[in-house]
Amino acid sequence: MTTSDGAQPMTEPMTESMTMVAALNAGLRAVLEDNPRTLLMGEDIATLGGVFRVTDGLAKDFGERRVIDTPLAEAGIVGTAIGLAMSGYVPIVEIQFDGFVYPAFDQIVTQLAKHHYRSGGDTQLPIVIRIPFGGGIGAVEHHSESPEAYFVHTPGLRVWSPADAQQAYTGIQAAVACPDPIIFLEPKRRYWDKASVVLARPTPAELDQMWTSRTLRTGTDVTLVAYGPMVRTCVEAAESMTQQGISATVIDLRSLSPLDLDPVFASVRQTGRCVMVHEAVETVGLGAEISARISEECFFSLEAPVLRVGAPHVPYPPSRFERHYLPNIDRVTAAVRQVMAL
Amino acid sequence: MTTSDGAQPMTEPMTESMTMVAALNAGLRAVLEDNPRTLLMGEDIATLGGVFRVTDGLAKDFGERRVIDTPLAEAGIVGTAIGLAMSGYVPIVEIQFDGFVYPAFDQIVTQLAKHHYRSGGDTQLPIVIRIPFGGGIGAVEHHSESPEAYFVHTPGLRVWSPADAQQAYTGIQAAVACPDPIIFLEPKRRYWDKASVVLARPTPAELDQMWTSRTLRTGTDVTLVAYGPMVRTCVEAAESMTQQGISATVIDLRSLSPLDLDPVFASVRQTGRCVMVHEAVETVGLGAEISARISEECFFSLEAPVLRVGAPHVPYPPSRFERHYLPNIDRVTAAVRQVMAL
Amino acid sequence: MTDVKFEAPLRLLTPEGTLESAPSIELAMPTDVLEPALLRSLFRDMTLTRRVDTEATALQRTGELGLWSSCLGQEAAQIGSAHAMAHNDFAFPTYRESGVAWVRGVDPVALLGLYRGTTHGGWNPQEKQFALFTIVLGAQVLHAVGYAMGLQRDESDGAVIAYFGDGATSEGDVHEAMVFATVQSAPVVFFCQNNGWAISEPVHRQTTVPFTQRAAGYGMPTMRIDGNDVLASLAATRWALAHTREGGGPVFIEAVTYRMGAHTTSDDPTRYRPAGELEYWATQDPIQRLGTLMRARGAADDTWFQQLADEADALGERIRAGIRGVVDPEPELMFDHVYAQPHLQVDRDRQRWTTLTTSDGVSS
Amino acid sequence: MTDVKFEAPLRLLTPEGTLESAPSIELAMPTDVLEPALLRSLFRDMTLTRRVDTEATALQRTGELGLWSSCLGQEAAQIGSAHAMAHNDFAFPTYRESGVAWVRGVDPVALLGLYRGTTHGGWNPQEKQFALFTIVLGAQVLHAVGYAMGLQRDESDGAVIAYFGDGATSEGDVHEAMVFATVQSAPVVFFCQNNGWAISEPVHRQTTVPFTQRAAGYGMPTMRIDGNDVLASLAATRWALAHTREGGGPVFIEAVTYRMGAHTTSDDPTRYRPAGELEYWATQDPIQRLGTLMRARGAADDTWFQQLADEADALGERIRAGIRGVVDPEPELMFDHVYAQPHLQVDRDRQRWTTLTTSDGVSS
Ligand SMILES: Cc1ncc(C[n+]2csc(CCOP(=O)(O)OP(=O)(O)O)c2C)c(N)n1
Ligand SMILES: Cc1ncc(C[n+]2csc(CCOP(=O)(O)OP(=O)(O)O)c2C)c(N)n1
Ligand SMILES: [Mg+2]
Ligand SMILES: [Mg+2]
Repeated sequence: MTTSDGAQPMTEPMTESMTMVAALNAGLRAVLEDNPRTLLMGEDIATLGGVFRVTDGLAKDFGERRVIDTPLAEAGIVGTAIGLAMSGYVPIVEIQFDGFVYPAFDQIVTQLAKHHYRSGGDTQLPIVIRIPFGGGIGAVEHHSESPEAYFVHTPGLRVWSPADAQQAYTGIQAAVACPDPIIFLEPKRRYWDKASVVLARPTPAELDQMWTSRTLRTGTDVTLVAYGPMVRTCVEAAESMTQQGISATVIDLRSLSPLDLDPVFASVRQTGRCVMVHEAVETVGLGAEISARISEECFFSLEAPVLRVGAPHVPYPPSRFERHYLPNIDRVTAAVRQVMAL
Repeated sequence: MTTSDGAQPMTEPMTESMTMVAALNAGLRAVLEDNPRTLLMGEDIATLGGVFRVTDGLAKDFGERRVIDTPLAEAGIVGTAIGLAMSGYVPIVEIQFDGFVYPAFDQIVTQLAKHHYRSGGDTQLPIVIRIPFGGGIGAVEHHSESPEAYFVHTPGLRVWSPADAQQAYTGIQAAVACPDPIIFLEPKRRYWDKASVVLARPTPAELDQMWTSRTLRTGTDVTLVAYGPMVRTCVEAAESMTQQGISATVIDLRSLSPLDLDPVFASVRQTGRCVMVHEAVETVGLGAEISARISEECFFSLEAPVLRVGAPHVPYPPSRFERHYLPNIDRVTAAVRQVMAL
Repeated sequence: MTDVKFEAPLRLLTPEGTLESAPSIELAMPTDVLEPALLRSLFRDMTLTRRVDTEATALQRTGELGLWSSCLGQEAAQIGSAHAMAHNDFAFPTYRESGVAWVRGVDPVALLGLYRGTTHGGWNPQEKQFALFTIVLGAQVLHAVGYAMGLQRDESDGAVIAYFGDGATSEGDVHEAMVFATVQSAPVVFFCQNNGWAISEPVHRQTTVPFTQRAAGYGMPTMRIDGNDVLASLAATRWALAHTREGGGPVFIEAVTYRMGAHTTSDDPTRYRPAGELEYWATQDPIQRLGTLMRARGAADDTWFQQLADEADALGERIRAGIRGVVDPEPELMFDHVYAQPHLQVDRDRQRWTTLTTSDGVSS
Repeated sequence: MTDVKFEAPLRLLTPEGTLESAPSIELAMPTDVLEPALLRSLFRDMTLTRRVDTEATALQRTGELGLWSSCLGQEAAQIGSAHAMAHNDFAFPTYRESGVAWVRGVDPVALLGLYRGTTHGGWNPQEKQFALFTIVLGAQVLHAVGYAMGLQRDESDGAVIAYFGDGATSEGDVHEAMVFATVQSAPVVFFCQNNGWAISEPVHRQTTVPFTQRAAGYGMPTMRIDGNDVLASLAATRWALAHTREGGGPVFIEAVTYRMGAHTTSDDPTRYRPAGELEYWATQDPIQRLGTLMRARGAADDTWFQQLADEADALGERIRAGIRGVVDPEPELMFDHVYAQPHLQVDRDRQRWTTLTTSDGVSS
């Protein structure tokens, strides 16, 4: 995977076109190689390599002591990962799908999130919880959810989401390097998107960088803010809007906790308009937080209210409805038109 | 409890000064009397009458088949309540403290919240989950939390919180009458506040009314929005601010899902300023939603950004810190001054 | 970690299609079970369940369904246990109980709605006395116990069956269900189909001892049966339902069977299934062994088997036509039934959605 | 629902303070256990644990503590098991293991910080090989198993003890912990103090059979001991730790004991405790019976007992002074340690808070 071009000089980083799945696999392989205390745990991750094959081949190469097929018990997975972390390991946990993280919610919210605080800094729990999340792949129920608001609302957790293969490769390594517990949300509808990935080990500075938001495109009329699966949607919307003479900035938050909002504020101070896009339900979602913060920080620069494009106050519907339920380019464009009209 | 004044004529509703605990007890007694399908379930609720004595005496009067001391298993309590509801019962569940609802989170979020939707309306789950919530009583950890944002973000759940004894008495009956699942959050720091309570059975119209927000005080300068434990704080803040020449409206949301925001919008359109107060962590809390909605609906009426007064991005700290952690009159007043200065 | 040691499970009908000469005393042969009409009924339901399965798998291949989770190989466990149920008993399935669904009278086309993506449900649970399929592992087991507690309070003579897999036994919910059921002495039968696998994880990832041992730890009677023996499944479940109905408290049955197909149509079992396993279990087929018995006992003749084959073909045709005839539901229906009573956020979002989809340029 | 039937638990030391004439073969008397030094050490730790308890209860009454959860009556279970631990073993307590904390060297004044409300912790878990108190029932049992999996991977000879109560056994986490421990063959001892009550709920609200039966269902060795017999507690835990350390997988011990006090200082047990129960258990006191044995065997004389009484008084004095000397932490410390690395939301909120508290008119 990391050796497609053996001829390249060592100083030149290897670049390869790969899917997000392959990039995550490469990133996990890197941390397993670099840190003998890292472990992978989850359902079907060892022999099968995960239902999405993100951990394909890792059990074979690193052994079943480090890549563990666990019993089917999510509280058990997170709870034992906490114990493993207390004993000095760095567990990287897979929850098979977004909709199955809730049995582990107590361990995540009352134990994992609080332990560093409770111990006055004595005990770090450097655990990464990987969760394929979001919809758009025609799955049955419980396989398309966006639970990020629950975690971002919870002090003590960090939350992170990659938008493309390169972000995934570097981001998973940044997550593992961080001593805090992290919910790592992988946008499953982007799993098979290919991108060119620089496969060099990230430098400490590059790892730090992953905790900031990044501006993908700079425009003058409106600021689009997104993360994970909706980043591509926003970039495409922004591109299509140029034909309508609308010039949009697109910001990928990457880190959902902490939220690095200064670049957003800076942009909104220039554009005066903002649309926040996510798949999750709007009510008390991240869009609400972004909107509130922008009001608080940029009130006098705003030409229009921050608009949110998210899911309605409805459970994730059967898959034949999902294209009506999820934000898409048209809905983003409509919201932009709406703020532009004000 | 309901018979302190036997001399009153039947047509005159009985009024009694009582604590919120006593009012809840009276409300539960009323629904147990009126509807033989109602059941109470929870830890220590029967023999002991609950750790806060909310269910005191009910097991004795209604029997252990209807007032059930369950095993110590919160997922089990909610999960079996779902089954009981499917078989035609109306379970009223007690979760002993806010911090212990998380083991039941999966049953609440993936099962209870979704079942009516999944069944296309065939199956109603009229379950009330009572949770003493919030801080301010000097308790040990996990006993002072404000988890409402998790539930309000979840379509399919209703969320409700009383601010005083009368609200508690009528509200619990409204919750039980409603065919939807309800998270009923009881502000434990107000449990022992006394108020005069009209003990008549509420009329259908009065029950419906409980799903709206109520305006406790009308002012011209600023709109204070709160619910549950912070309603009293806001009323007191508003009263004290009159001495500084500030005239505040105070709105008690009561229902957190649905949010009845029209009265809030109407008020903000007049005052131009709003402060939202809750004990919960601010990040992606209800204040964010209220702020975003006010921006969306009242943008051109706003003189200042909506400010939020909530908990910092910190787990609930040891109790010696709580008076610094929780919103109080001073912090509300400071936020009002801040919006007034703009 | 070693393989779980399997003692021989209880059985009445051997893989060769003969009656067990000395069935263990725990599992007595019900008197009516060798009635030709009952044997035919069991055979018919297993055969048609398998046909539903075959059709659904094919419909997934052609893109008519998004997914299918086959019960191929598990027909005896499902049909036998479902036949033991009285009309007012209630069953709580996972996502794999298409055989039980069939016996409960759920129309296969309705059943496939979940897998087509047109519905999360598909039938009225109260009407069929059969809960909706549940995907979150173990969650329905608690509902089953709660339902049984309801029956208890109604002084009904109904009882409940909770279906779940070997993998699901590890979930906390299943434990809590057993705690509640034993403490409340609820009329519920825990029916665990141990089909050898939880996706790619073999049983020894969940336990080092038979599941019956674990269940016995809660203080309830348990039976470990040959899950490919429809007579054992029927007899054991009958015994269990009678026991629990009469106030004996919960009973646990482990039906040792095998998932002959992939976990779902998304799965590739060749990545984990050891060589020879499928071949071994092919010799244990539940339908074939019952057919052999029926022929030997003259319970059915060639004509009857041919009629059944024709019936299966007709069912296949009906399912294909039914599924192809399903039109996608109107998009705005997604806003219905979030709550039983109006909810302002749903109303507002529906309103915004309608405005958007009817305004220019925005495809819904 | 009937009371759980208690078979006689294993014991070495009778309530009368004599040695059991024929201790069951499962529980062999350790060779060194009757060494006077060891007996004195056990007696001392139980006595001082009780003193901590008395002081804490008194401090709560005077308002110095917000709450206290006493282990009165459970000293033998805690001190015996804690004495069985090697230095590099690790224990995971609930909120009631003040006896274990004492043996692990946690300073009582530090321990009381949690109950005073100055800290959620109070000691460095790594240093004491003793995790923080855990209030969420059952949560720590999974941590214990995970820690044991870590020791396993380190090829360490350490082992782990997970403490939990009778009530907590119903929580899904405890089940999942047993599943993980048996499947992974983790070096962990499950030590359940069955003290008869979970707040107001008697044991029969959690089970209809002994907890050892439930644990045996997972396929691990179990022992049911007299939890008021410190020698039994020590011997059983030693056996269990040795067994698990040598790769034998998890072991379950149920220590049958009694909560002589209220659940916590907020509780009023007179609302639910049946008449006579407390009186019966008063005859089972763990400290008294060991004292009788020691005097009978000449393991300690009056002078020694007097010295210990003085030591206890001194400890009491030290605790009272210590607690009264505790000053409330600086308010801004509440922002520390939410994360190990800087976090923008915490920084911003700290900043806002500081601005507010230093601006006019706003008391922090
Ligand atoms: C709580 C939860 N975790 C994970 C999953 C993903 N998942 C679906 S089926 C399955 C395997 C279940 O195995 P088993 O219980 O043996 O049932 P079988 O599929 O073999 O019938 C898994 C892990 C889930 N549906 N729910
Ligand atoms: C998950 C959870 N639910 C409820 C509680 C409230 N609670 C605290 S202690 C307790 C009783 C525990 O009983 P047991 O496990 O027997 O331990 P004991 O207190 O008797 O030592 C309860 C219900 C809690 N702490 N955690
Ligand atoms: Mg299986
Ligand atoms: Mg107890």
